[in-house]
Amino acid sequence: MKKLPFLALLTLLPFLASAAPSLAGPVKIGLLAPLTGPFASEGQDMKNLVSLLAEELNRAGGVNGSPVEVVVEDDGSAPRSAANAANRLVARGVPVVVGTYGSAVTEASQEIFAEAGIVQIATGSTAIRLTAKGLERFFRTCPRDDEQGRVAAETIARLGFRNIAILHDNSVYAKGLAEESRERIRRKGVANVIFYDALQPNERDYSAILTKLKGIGPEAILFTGYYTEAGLLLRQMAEMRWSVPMIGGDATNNVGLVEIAGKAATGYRFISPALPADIDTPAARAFLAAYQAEYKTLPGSIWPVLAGDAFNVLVEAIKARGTDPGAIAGYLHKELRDFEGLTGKISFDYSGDRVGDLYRLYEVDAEGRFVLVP
Amino acid sequence: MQEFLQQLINGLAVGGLYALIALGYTMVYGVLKLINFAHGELFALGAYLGLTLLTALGLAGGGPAAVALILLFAMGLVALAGYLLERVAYRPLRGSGRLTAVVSALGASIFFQNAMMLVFGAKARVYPGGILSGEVFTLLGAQIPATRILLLASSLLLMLLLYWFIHHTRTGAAVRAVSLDQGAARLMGIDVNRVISLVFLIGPALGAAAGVMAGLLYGQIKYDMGVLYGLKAFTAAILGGIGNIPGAMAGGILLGVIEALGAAYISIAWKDAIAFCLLILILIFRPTGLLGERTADKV
Amino acid sequence: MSLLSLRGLSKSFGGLVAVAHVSLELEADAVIGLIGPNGAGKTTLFNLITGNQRPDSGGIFFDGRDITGLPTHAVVRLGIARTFQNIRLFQSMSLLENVLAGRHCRLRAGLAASLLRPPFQRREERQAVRRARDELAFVGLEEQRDKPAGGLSHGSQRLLEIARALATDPRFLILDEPAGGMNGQETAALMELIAAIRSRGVSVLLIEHDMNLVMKVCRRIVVLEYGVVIAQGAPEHIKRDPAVIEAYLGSGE
Amino acid sequence: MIAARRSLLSWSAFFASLAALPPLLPLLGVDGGGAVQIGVLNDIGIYLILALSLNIILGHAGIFHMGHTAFFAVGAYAAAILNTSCGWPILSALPVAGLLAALLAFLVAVPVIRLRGDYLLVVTIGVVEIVRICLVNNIFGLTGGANGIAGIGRAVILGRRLTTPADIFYLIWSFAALSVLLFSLLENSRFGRALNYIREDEVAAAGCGINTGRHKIQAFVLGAFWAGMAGTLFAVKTRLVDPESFTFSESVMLFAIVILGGAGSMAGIVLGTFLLIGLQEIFRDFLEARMLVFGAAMVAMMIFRPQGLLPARARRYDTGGRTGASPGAAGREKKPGPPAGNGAAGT
Repeated sequence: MKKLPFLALLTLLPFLASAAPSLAGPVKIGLLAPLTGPFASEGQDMKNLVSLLAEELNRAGGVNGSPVEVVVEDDGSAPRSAANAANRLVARGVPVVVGTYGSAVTEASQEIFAEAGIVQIATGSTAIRLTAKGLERFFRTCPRDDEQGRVAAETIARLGFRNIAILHDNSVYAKGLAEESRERIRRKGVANVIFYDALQPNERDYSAILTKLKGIGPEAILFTGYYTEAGLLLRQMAEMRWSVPMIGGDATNNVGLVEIAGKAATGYRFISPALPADIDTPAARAFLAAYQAEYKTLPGSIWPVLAGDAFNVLVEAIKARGTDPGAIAGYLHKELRDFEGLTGKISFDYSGDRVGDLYRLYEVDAEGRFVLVP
Repeated sequence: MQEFLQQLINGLAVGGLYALIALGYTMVYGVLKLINFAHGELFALGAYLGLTLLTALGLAGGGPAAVALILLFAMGLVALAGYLLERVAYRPLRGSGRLTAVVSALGASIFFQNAMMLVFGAKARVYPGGILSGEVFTLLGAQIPATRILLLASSLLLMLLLYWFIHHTRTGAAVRAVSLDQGAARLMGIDVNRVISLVFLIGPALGAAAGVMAGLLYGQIKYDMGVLYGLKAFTAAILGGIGNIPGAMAGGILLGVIEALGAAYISIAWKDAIAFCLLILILIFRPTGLLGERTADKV
Repeated sequence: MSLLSLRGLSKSFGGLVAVAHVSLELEADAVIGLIGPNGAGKTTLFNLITGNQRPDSGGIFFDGRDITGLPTHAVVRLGIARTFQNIRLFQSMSLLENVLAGRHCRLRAGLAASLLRPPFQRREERQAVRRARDELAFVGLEEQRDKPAGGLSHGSQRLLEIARALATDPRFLILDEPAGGMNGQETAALMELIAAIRSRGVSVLLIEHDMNLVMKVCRRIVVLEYGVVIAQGAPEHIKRDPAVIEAYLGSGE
Repeated sequence: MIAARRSLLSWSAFFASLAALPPLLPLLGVDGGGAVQIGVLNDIGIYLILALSLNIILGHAGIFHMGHTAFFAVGAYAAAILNTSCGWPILSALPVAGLLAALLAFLVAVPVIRLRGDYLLVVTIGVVEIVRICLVNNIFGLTGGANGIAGIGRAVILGRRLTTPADIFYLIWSFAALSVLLFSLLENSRFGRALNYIREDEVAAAGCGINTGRHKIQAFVLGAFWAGMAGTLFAVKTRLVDPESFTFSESVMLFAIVILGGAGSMAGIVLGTFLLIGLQEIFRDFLEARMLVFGAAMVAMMIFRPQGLLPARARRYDTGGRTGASPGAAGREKKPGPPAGNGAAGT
């Protein structure tokens, strides 16, 4: 028992030691990303992509004469670890932060950054309420769920389906999108939602669900979850010899979908912000080539690219206004207009949401390529 | 009726997979009275090793020989991993309390999972398509893909082999003796350590077979896939009566069927909750699982 | 009136009849022996009395009260304590704590009293510890009170079980093979101890294979074979009973 | 008594040195005024309270319970709902959150408590999963589904709003200190002993007149009650509750803390919590390999300290004066009278 206080302090020592004092020098840009946990693949791509951008920038002389240092912290794909990671970024003295992916995870970090006066640009958190809190220094490069829901409803109207099934996976993102879409579809009288339920992500056998759906007989399925489940659904539909059009959200924008579903992916449609390949700027094309050269593969999805864009606009703002967070936020709100990003033109509105019509409809062709539907 | 039949078959196929994994839990439990929480990870490892050989040898063309080869390869290597796991993480803890070993197993599970993430990447990996036949049979109006039949048949075959081995060979009798009473088995001249090592070869090998089959059938594998399957299979083993080999088979199949029917007739989102509620109800009325456990608490 | 009476008790496991229609009257202030060949149903009969198992039919009455099917802890509270054939001590706990376990059912402090520690709780704890120590002294283990029970010799473990049972303030004590694993010297001491227990006003029912012990300490002996009482009476009477000699003594000794 | 006083002293020293940290850290020149360290300590504090409450169930009564997060979740959600929907001050939800968790525990425990070890383990795992699925599926329209419940109000104590991590730190660690005090009283009592007897040998415990079923249910319900209150503190700290915070893996972590620290040993559990939660933070420098190292460390710790880091120590009793040696059965001259009370010390 006597040893107890001593032991506890001993366990505390490493925390104290790890917090080295900050020195003036490089411009620090924080990156909060899920390096471990369920979203690890997105987070690791985010880290790779942002590091590469920083490297290229430093090779070209950095920003305002100083090199850029990316300070990475792992949010562990969970709110609790994200709060601690956010505290660490604050302690490491970053004026601006890129990230993070999951909405609930971002939410856990929001207040900490806000209290420290840090500018945060989320990259994959589409939940509406994040920008509804009136936080002056919070932005995001990804669109909101309601925007995507609107586009989903319009797409279904355009394609002329009357009876549709909506399937989500109970995650914050997928459920939010499913609810938004159902609301819009109902309100506009676009179609009848004859089925609405959630599958369990991470399972591999969805035959029970598909059998049930087949019995109900929708004209199309709107799946709002992630690409792995979408790929499995397509593959197993083909195995059952059941072909019904399936439409997905932007979380299915991942080459992994075609790898999983193979030929069964042909004809699958999804809505998503424009792909880097469809952004016809030399900078975007050059960067993707560099990425391919460095990591032997393209980014798995659109989300790491959105993290890259967050990094780019922050650098742009620092070039213009220095590293004062207040000045950066002001610049992003009022002065940054139609910045040429990797995902198209970027501007932010008064609440920090990205402005502009970002969503496009894509279709998978017979070769497994994602083709823009005009 | 047709839909019911279809769902039954869906459930049987999933249940076959659960049963195969559950055997690993139940056999280890039999000899060590330990829930090997790292078993789910060994299942995932099997899936990855199968894919590794498949791509390394360029066997994507398929054929039964290729399938058999990767199956044996993955089973062999994972058996080795299981053996090492027991030597490193469990054997030093023999005799120091069951809960101690459980925590070691939980640590091993975290270790394996993250090792796979580092080695094979955090992204889902994909088995190339076209290895198995894409045929679909029709039975009483229900559509049954050939792959499901293959899955069910091969898991049944492996289970029967195991059953035969346990009940009709000398080594199998030794495994049974150690499960029943370790002390007595030792007195009878059985090398208990050897039996335990053997169980840690067989159980993980079956798990690896399940992993390869899951990879071939579903195409997509991920480093953390063992968590969910492990939990389900462990539940199935308990449902059937842990330590009881036919119990694990019955429990696995039953769990698969309950899930499929729950999803079909009650709710998809609630199906796991339904399965767990049923499990709790069954345990209230049969406190040692459906087929019972083979131990007695003498007063 | 007898202290404990069993009326037509039966219990079977699967197809095996362990106890068949046993009726017995066990009087107060006596040491009674229960003997019989292995598998005669002696321990099952004990388990039925102490509520470890439920009888299929029949009734158990203690001091005129029907205790059939009562849970073990309630039976103990009423004044029947027991020891176990395969010793069941709290191995890693000290001797003193083992005996304190027996005091449990005579103490009143609940959750609230444990947290608030009112005077009555402190007093009863103090008294319980003292009593436990005295019971250890009674069986001759007081010196080792702070050692873990698992470290004791087999014979001492049996004595500790007796001390623990005595701490519950029993009126009726059931000993399942108390001399099992004891040497001659220990057995002799045990015989004295049983007499002393009797003189504390506690009735004793014991199963024992050591015929010497049984014949010496028991006032009355009951013989069980295949779950049926085949004889009962004073030791001299049992020794001469032809059925007993046939079934038990004749075959073994 | 002396031992008890010494342990009281060590605990006071421990909590006092912790209490000095928030003002001390900025003086030591720690970056950001020690917000990182305080944040981690707040997590550790909540885990400690949970682990101490699980210790009653798992460590003392030996009930294989791997579903403690279920009760934690019920407490956290109850507090969040009472605060956001009914406008209760968050801290006044504390007892209600505890009671609701206790009620759930009671309903679960009554039918299943007699199940043996591993069967109970899977039932408790099932309960966590069922609770999580209920939360995700927005049961009764109360839990907000996968989004959870945001916008929980700040806690107010005596007119002071708790806004900084240091404020929360004092709240959580005061509660942790209270938990240590109450649970140590409980451990060293008739109730605590009874749980240990049950853990060691249930049949023998019943044979000593202990109502094993009732005690196990009491332990289960009490542990759940405390976990429910810890849930409220969690809601105060994060001001957002969502299903992802209450997964099975959190239960696993708590289970590991209790066993690894030393079942039934509060000092061990404090150390275990600091290590298991703290290590995850320290290993951050390994980035992707963080959890790999953590898993290996868990296995290694069990191998090197199979009885736990600081195993529980035997209780000490004040047995008064010593009676004379009593070889054989000779001690029985000092015959204790049958009922309690008159077995006065001999000397």
